[in-house]
Amino acid sequence: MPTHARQLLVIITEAALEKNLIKAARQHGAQGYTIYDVRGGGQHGTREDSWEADRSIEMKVICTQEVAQQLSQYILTTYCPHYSVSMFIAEVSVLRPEKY
Amino acid sequence: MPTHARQLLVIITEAALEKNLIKAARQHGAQGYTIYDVRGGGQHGTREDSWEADRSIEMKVICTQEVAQQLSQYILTTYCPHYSVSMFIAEVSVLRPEKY
Amino acid sequence: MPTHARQLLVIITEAALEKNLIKAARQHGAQGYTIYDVRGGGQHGTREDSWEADRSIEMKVICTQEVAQQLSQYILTTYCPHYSVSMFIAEVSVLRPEKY
Amino acid sequence: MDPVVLFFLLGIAARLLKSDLRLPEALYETLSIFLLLAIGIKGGVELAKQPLAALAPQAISVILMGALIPFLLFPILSWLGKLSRPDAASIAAHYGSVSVVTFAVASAYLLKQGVAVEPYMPLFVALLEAPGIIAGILLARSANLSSIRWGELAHEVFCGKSVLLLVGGILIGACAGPDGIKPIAPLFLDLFKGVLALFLLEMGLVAGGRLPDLRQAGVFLVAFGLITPSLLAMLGMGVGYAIGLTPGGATLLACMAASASYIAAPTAMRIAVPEANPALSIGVALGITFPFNITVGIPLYHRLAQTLFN
Amino acid sequence: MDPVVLFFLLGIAARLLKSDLRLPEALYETLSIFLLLAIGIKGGVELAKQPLAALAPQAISVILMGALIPFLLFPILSWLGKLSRPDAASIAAHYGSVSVVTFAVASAYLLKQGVAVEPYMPLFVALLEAPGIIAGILLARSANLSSIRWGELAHEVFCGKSVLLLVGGILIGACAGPDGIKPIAPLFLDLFKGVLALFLLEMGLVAGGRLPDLRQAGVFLVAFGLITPSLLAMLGMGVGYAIGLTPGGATLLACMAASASYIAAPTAMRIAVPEANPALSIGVALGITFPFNITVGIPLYHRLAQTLFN
Amino acid sequence: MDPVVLFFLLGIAARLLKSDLRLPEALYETLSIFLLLAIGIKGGVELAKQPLAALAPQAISVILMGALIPFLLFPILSWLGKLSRPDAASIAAHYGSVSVVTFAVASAYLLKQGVAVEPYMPLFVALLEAPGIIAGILLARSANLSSIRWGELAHEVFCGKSVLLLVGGILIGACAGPDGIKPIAPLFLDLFKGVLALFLLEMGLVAGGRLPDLRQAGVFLVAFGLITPSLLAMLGMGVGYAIGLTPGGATLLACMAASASYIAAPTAMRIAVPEANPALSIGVALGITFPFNITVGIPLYHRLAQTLFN
Ligand SMILES: Nc1ncnc2c1ncn2[C@@H]1O[C@H](COP(=O)(O)O)[C@@H](O)[C@H]1O
Ligand SMILES: Nc1ncnc2c1ncn2[C@@H]1O[C@H](COP(=O)(O)O)[C@@H](O)[C@H]1O
Ligand SMILES: Nc1ncnc2c1ncn2[C@@H]1O[C@H](COP(=O)(O)O)[C@@H](O)[C@H]1O
Ligand code: NA
Ligand code: NA
Ligand code: NA
Repeated sequence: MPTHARQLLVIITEAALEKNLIKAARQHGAQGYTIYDVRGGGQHGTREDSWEADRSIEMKVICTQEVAQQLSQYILTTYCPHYSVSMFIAEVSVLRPEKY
Repeated sequence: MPTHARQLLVIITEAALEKNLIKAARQHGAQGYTIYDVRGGGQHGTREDSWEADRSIEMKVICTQEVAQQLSQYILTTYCPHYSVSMFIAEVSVLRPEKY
Repeated sequence: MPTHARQLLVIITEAALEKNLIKAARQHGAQGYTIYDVRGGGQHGTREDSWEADRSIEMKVICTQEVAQQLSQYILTTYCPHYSVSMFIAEVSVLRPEKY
Repeated sequence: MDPVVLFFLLGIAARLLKSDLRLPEALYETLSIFLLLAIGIKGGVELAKQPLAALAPQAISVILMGALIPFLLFPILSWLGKLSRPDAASIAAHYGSVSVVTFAVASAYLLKQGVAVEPYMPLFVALLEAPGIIAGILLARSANLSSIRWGELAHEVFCGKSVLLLVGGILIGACAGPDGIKPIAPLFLDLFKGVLALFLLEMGLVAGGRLPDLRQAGVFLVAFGLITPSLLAMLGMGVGYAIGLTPGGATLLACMAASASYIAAPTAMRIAVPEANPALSIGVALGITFPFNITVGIPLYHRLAQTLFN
Repeated sequence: MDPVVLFFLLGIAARLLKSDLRLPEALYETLSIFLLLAIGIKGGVELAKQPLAALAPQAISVILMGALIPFLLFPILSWLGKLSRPDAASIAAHYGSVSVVTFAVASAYLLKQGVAVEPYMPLFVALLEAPGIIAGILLARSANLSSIRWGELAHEVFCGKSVLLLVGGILIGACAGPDGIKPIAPLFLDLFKGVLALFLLEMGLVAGGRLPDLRQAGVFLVAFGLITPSLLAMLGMGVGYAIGLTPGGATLLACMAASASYIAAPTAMRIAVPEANPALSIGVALGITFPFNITVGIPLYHRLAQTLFN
Repeated sequence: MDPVVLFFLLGIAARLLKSDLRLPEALYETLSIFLLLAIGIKGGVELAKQPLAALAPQAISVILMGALIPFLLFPILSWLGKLSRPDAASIAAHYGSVSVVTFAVASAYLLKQGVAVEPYMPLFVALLEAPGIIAGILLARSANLSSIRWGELAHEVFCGKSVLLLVGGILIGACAGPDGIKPIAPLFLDLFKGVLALFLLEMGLVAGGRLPDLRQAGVFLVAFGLITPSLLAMLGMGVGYAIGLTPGGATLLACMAASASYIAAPTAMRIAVPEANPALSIGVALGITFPFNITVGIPLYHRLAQTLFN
């Protein structure tokens, strides 16, 4: 079965941004997303509390390279200056190219 | 230290399939699996509720290319027609090849 | 926008090691980490209970190849002999190289 | 209006207002474990006083009723509703099984009205969980009965969370008896109604989120979800009358018949009949029938019982 | 000392001792949902007995007070404290809004002291959530008011979890009335103080974790966090006196004015004013003002009221 | 049989039936936080009335007993059981420490039997958490004592969740006193037994999941898990007698001695003695000794006390 190259964009950030990121992903052409709650630490200190202002999420978007590039660029300029954000992109392959 | 190439198969799907997927993974030769609860959205709408019929899981299997291919193929034909399923494969490297 | 190659080190292990792993990551030069709770199974049986001694975590570290190599090596020799540990490394790209 | 129903409406309102209110998944699970155990315990305490053998004929009638309902609804759904076999069978299975929360709201309603009920009704809830689901699977797979894995299915249904907690609660209540239960009564009995209220808040959130599914469902299913409960209630009341229940007991059995499962059935059908579209069955069961029953249905069936039994 | 305050101190101690004690996130969320609903219900039950129209002038005064506070604090923060516009506005917004838990601790304190309060005070909590936040956003964006998305903001504030649960609780309480509420009272009323204690344990853990932030905040902010509450309390008490509250009611309003929000405000400001550093506003609100209020402030404001009103 | 034990059996049954029943992790954590706090508070309230200094000799005896137990069990485990040094030391440490839930079940049992106990027994639970663990680590590392990081170890044990919540609860209870505790009593005291029941349901699920581990453990360990508790109970009862406890208090101390820790010890040993196989220690502690104690042991030790003290 042939596989198709796609990119996996992963965004780790403050839980407060969840709604905005979903909207941004859809607007930039992503056909889906997956989110879960994480804890962690980085430049802005540790974020490990159960309290709302201290929650982090990780968001995964499988998409074409184009969407990944534009979406990550948008997040970089819109959210990275003021929010705790970690982002990376990995090369992945999928079986149903029309879905992503 | 030499590293060894393996594949990481990631399956995002309905929580109802958890038991079946674990069984399928074992039957296709996977030596382990990791699961956690996620929320998300895609072609079949958003799945974000705490209610049982609306839960999603993400399952990771580190395995040889062969196992990844057969397992993903099996899931594609068995579950993708009727369930919300997202799948992708990434190339990873491991230190203990006998474990995966 | 240029992207920069980094490595993503993923460690799946017993929850009891969380504090130690965070410390080890920092000591080996990682600038951040992300953790969440998982369940799973492998050589040492299934780890699926809500009970403290049976919890597992997954830890992600985005870092340079050097850090990934040294940290994974350290974990391999320090923790793998006596603890349930799964580890793999993936190639990823990031936008802000100074952060990782 | 009963405050627990107000919690349900608050949940629906929160969804329609697109509020960010969410109950944590762990709370949802905790509340449902609590309710199942508490319902079982309450019934078990009373059961200890009953000669169990005397219940056998009633129990069998109730089981048969649960198994019959899907066979009655399936033709309506597939001929009148033009639904595919899997969809018709899956929806029929939901109505054959029972909604534990509808039962709880109905019990609370009757208690408030001062209507006596047979103390062993929770046993019937446990008995009604499975037969409707099994009947629905038979209907969906009737072309190919040999493909059903009976062992797995039986295990899933009888060792599933709901039946296990209900039956476990009944056994604990029966073994401990009224005195033995006293030390745990402040949690399992006194808090029952409040926990039910919180659970209904969550059900309101879920049901509110299901309303868009109804567009997929179409006019037929909406009408089906509004009309069927009353017809099933009459069936339940008839069975209750026939097996000699009190008016209160018959009303409760009517509510069980009229209700559609949203815990055991969706999970079981998703695995057993994957071709069925869950948005249809869950949309109509949770978006229409559940709200109908807890707001309009329960008082209606109660009035019906008063008329019929006098 | 009230045991609920001891739970708070235990939480702080656990953090300072670097204990691994953590309350699960789902418990934190559950407790906060419970408290908001219970406060609303308690107020709603009493509200049913009031002629609502008579409250309108009081309600408007309270809303204006909430909107005024940020405008009073902003110049102090930006001129005296030399804070950037976003930071000053964000901190001001936190103090303009209200801390539900401070209100709950104050109510419990007055109850224990045998001081009567107006039964509709929870309504004022709901009213005070939003105005301070909106005023703070206006201050932060005053250079560019057209950039504020009013629709989104209004939705976020009025359909946010806190306002929705408070108002929902009030409506449920008012509809159900004292008798209707009885079956759910064992959960929502009897357990209230215990749940508040558990929540304060969690608040102690969070506040203890915020103490390092205070190093970032500097001397000015620490002093601000210690002095401001008493000044705002006097404002609140004056308003309470002016609108004709009893001494108890005025004390409660003083506590609301003196308290800084740590649920609604941080979330809203994070989205609306991203340039503001949340470590500053949360550090001072939770690390200084909250502990000050629940240990020293509440009794102090109460004594003040006794002096003023006699 | 006490209903809380029935909940435990329900949990075991659910596991053996391979039911999908799971308690959410957050519920497990919440229940255990609740139990530790509540046990502490109950003890603390009574402690306020005691001259504390008078307890010192008793307290020291109890600590010594906890530290002694691993030294007694280690030779049996390593010589008779042919277990490796880390495994023998780790298992010994589990029995040196204490199971809070066994204590709670025993307290409830004695309460039901109308047997009076010293009100400060929860203090002994807190005291017994650590010494056995430290002794076990000493045994495991005796070849290389300098490798033990005492600072870290002390911090882990004394600031760990269990000790912190027990001691915190005791302090809160002692500061607040019987009157101060009243408003939080409906949560922390009235619900105690019900929460204990739920927790035992979870313990049953966990213990049931540990039964396969026993195959790894072998016949020796199963016998060890069945016989040791009674021997340790006699030791505990002797100490209780020697330090002048009432028969009830001595029974409780016997239960503590006979019980094996499954919260503090597994976590501490996993870090301090990684070479030990946790399946062995947890399998025998939770799969054998815990069920033995709560079903057979507690009544047995109670009868023993009646014989001894008369
Ligand atoms: N090097 C890293 N590896 C993995 N996760 C990271 C890393 N750096 C930051 N993160 C995650 O991203 C969040 C925000 O990062 P920061 O903005 O650097 O504080 C942290 O709380 C972590 O969860
Ligand atoms: N493009 C995507 N990227 C990440 N996750 C996705 C994507 N598409 C779907 N998913 C996840 O897979 C689940 C099922 O997808 P679907 O079948 O498309 O509804 C969704 O609920 C998401 O959690
Ligand atoms: N092949 C695998 N793929 C994904 N996760 C694995 C795999 N093997 C082990 N794991 C995870 O790592 C944990 C420890 O593995 P083990 O030491 O093999 O028991 C398991 O509980 C799983 O969560
Ligand atoms: Na039904
Ligand atoms: Na305020
Ligand atoms: Na012991």
